[in-house]
Amino acid sequence: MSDWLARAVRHRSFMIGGILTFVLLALAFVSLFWTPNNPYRLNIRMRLKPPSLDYLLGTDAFGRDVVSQLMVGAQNSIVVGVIAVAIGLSLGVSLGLIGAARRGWLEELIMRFSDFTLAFPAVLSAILLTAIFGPGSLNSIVAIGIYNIPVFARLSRAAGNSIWARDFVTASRACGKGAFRITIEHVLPNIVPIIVVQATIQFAIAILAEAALSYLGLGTQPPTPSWGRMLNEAQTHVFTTPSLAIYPGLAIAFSVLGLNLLGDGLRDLIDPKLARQR
Amino acid sequence: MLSVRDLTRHFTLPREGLTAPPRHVYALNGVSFDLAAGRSLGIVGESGCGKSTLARIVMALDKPTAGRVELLGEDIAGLDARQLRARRRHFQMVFQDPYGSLDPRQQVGRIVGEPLDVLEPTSKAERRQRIAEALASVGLRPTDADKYPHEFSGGQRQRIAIARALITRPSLIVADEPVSALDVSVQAQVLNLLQELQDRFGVAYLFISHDLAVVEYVCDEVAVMYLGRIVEQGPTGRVLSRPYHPYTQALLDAVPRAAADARPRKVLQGNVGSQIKVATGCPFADRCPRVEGRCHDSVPPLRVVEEGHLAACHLA
Amino acid sequence: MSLFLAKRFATLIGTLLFTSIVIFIVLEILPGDPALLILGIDAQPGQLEVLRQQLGLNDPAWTRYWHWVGGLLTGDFGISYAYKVPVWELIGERLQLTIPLAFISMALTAFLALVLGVYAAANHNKTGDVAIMATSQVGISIPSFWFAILLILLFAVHLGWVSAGGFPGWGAGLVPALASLILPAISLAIVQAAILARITRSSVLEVMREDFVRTARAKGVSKRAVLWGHVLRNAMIPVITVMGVQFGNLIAGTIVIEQVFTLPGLGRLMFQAINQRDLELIKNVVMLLAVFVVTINFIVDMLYVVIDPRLKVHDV
Amino acid sequence: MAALLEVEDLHVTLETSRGPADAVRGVSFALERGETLGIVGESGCGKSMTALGLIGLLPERARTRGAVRLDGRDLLTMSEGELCGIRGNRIAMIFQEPMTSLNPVHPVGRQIAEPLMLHRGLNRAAAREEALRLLDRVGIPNPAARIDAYPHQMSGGQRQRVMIAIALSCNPDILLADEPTTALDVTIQGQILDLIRDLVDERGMSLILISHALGVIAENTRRMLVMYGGRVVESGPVGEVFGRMAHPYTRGLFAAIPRLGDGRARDRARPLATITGTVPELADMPPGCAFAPRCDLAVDACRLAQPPLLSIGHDHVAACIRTDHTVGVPA
Repeated sequence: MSDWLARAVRHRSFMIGGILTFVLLALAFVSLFWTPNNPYRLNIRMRLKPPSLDYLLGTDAFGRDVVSQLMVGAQNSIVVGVIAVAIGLSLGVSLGLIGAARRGWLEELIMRFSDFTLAFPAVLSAILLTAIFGPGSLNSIVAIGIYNIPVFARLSRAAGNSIWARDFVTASRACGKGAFRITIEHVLPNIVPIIVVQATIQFAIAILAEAALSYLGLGTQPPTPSWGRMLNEAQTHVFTTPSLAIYPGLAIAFSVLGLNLLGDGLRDLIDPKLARQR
Repeated sequence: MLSVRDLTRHFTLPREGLTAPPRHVYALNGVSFDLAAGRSLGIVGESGCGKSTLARIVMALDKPTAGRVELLGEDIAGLDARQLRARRRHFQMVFQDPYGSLDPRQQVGRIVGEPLDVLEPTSKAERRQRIAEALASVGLRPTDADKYPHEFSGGQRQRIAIARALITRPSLIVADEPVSALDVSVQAQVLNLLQELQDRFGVAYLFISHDLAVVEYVCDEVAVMYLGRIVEQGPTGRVLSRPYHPYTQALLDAVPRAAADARPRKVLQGNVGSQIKVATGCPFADRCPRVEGRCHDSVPPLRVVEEGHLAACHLA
Repeated sequence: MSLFLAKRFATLIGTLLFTSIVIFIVLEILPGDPALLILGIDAQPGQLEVLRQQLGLNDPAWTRYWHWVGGLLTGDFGISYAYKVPVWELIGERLQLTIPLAFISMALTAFLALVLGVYAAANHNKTGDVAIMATSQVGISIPSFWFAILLILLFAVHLGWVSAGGFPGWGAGLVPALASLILPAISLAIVQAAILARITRSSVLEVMREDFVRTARAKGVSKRAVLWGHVLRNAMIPVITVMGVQFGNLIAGTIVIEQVFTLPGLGRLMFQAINQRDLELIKNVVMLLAVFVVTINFIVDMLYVVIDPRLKVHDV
Repeated sequence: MAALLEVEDLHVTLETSRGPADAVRGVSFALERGETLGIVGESGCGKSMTALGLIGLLPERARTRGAVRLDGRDLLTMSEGELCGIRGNRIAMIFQEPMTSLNPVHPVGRQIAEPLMLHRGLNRAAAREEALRLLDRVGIPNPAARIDAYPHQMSGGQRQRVMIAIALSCNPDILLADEPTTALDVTIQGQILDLIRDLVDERGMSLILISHALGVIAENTRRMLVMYGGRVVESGPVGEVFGRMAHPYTRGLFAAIPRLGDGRARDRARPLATITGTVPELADMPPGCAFAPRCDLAVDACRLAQPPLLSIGHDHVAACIRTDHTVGVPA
């Protein structure tokens, strides 16, 4: 364990990713209790102000504090990401494990379903959902979550199959254990590491997708601050106040970068064989 | 104790074309043998001879297409899952690959104790006691129970696997190439251990191997398999010193000897035949150096050539 | 045609059928009354009835579904509710922008990714590799629409080389039309190229560790020649798989990017259709996008057969 | 006249996750033209790394020290370009895994033709002609039909024959065979070994045959090296080494193999002789003799310094200071 920690500390992308992710979580957490200014307060007199001591990154077209909005926007990204990944993870991993345990037509069905869902990128299915149920963050969460299901289903089925082919599973069957017990006791523990890695990467993808949907006006609705919508609003003023279009994008990029690096780092640390090729 | 009768196992291959008839792999084509308590039977053959399929069916991990596997007087192929579970404590398995057969995420104690989970649920204390005994019997320390498999070498892992197989005190252990993944110097340790455990616990081995010398060392009897059939069977010493079947002779001849005698050796031509076709005659006819016309016409039955020694060859 | 492709073709048809059912259920059954959805909750009952008549909503769902699919197959896509013109006309006009945009960005993606990925793999762990990997890590992390805004900031606002958006139409000449597609194509391609470059690199590195690469090197083939002659073709299999998936992402990406650059493409049409609740239009655009994505994946499967001879063994 | 190949104090250091590890630690031997040499040892003894070191195909981050002279020219200091001209041309190699050692997307004929076009400058048609002849020579039935087959359409034994055809194509001076039969069935092993031996005799090639099986070495080579822990612990003519077995490791290895028909079958009173303990990890080799921790004869001096290679008989040496307790003593 200490060996693992020592390697983790020395691992560059793991550490950078960890720090960026920590900053993202910390900012979101702090914003629950405190922000420099009220991110919801409209103040036309203070619109499009340059950075100052009161407004560290200036104000937007409605006079709202950019820093405060970014902080609250982090909450939004995290909530969407966590729930969307949780939906995909719980359903996808269950389906994948069932497929690996049962094989045959059930596995085939699950995989064909995954193919089908994968053919619908998150943005497309979110658009479909909003067409019926109207725009909103719940719909975008559901759409991104659904897109995550086949990702996890395929991954856990493939990994599960390779575990099922191992002799220790055969030994376990020879001990009279059924498919369910073997899945819980042997298959799941052995595929947890790669699922964790994938979860961090899907989390990053969810943040990107949510930003795109909010940018289109189909995701998080006003007045809740979200990075994507901040970009949408900023674009109108891109000729006069280009900086407004920079900050939310940087916030997204750093969050996603952090999670990606964290995922890569975890993969290296979990599997030293893969680490050497990177 | 173990009695196998006319065991047959065919697998259906995925169709090759929309109109092509489905094809089959004929893995086992009527295999019969008996194994007495506390004895060892070696199953010898090359890849594709059906020896691993045989092991899986005897372990009730796969169902035969036809035939019976009687263990302690009961046909285990006909049992339902619950009944089978109650019988599983009598037969356990040891695998070839000491790296793949132990779950890397479980501690050795949990691995070794796994058969007890379902087969003989016991109290925690008794369980710990049984695990310690099993580890001790294969020459490991009780404290090794808290370690993980990766902390052990290949030979030690194979000991752990043997301890797992022994913990329910089974009557039969099916060992599928248990030493072929090990280094020579470690292989001997494991072979001696298997012998010693048989003497102590009276367990019977169904010992599957491609290595005739190892089989000669471990087994009382040997059965040579070729394309899903037993072609020769009998007491190890006799079969290996006076083989009747040309295939057994070829196998023996193919073994490189460490003693440096440059003897010219007869090498068998061709590859092991296809498992997809069923031969109308002797399955070995295509490669047999002594083949005759009748070999292509009818399958030679396994018949007694000497007392206790059987061979399936028209010429024997 | 090989059995593999025959199976894939059956899957293609099945997927499209399933897709059409899902779209139909989502858009026509789930909302309860599509007429109400289109007109909004304060519509008059009379208006609703007229619309229901007009859309054939009083027919049973079965009939409506067959009517729709039958129409698709004969090229009849229905009439847009909002624009009062045949859907096909709207789509056809917008495709003139979206299809070139998608293909330009895919070509750009493939070119950048292959060059950078192979270069990085060939210079494994050297400066070039590290730099490409770091850049691609950043490339993966930026949202494409934000990158598009940055491009506008730089090239339209600061440098004034191109306009910030809009499309003059192909009638305005090839050069102005293409010029207006450059920034959108780059912003779509950059993220996908970053992903694909990483995949290319790891795939090439993986193949470079294969035994047959060592064989080739043992023949005296130089590293560079091994890379081109032996590694690349084998490494392409996972790469084109990902390219197939990416094409779907690109198509979805056009919805966002066309919005950023105010381009009159399919994505923007779809976006407008949603705002106008033009279900007839949405239904057909989504179906068309699905057909694109599924067809591309079928083409990818055909490429597999070209690349990997192991898939062509079984002919029908 | 100098030997065809001279290996002098070859060291190979690998980068592992646990830091640098010395896989080969000072191996020296000479190979005459037409000579057959066997290298025997267990996993991790450095035999494969020695072979790969000879032709410069070690893993990327491996470092080498010492000298490998082919006709007096040191291969270790050669440029990559010069080495490419030697590999496959003067030194050819066959590997253990016939299933993965051929490129799955090229027909076998093309793979055999490649070195011919590269080293002998043949054009495509001529190279194909030659490939056809080679396929026939290595015993592939109906070569004209098989030349366009892909590797997956062939059995393991046939693929290994193709590998041999590739290795033979340019008439190399030295054939390096690293466990060429380990992955094959027993009856096929015999075929492949016979083929290799015939070809070596026929073309006057030198052979370096690497195996973990003493029997394979005994039957197919005239001189042998026994390796343990990255070093040669015993070397000499095969008959000498098996006849006298000076190093305790050689003796242990020999005694630990069950032998067919040695009359000891089922004699429970006489278990197989074993070597206690396990093969040491590369990263933590003991100082002194690597075998000392497992050796019954080890004394303090064995653990302190690596014993030198001492002469046992004509051309027969062993790295052991306790040979007075082994030579002439029945195993």
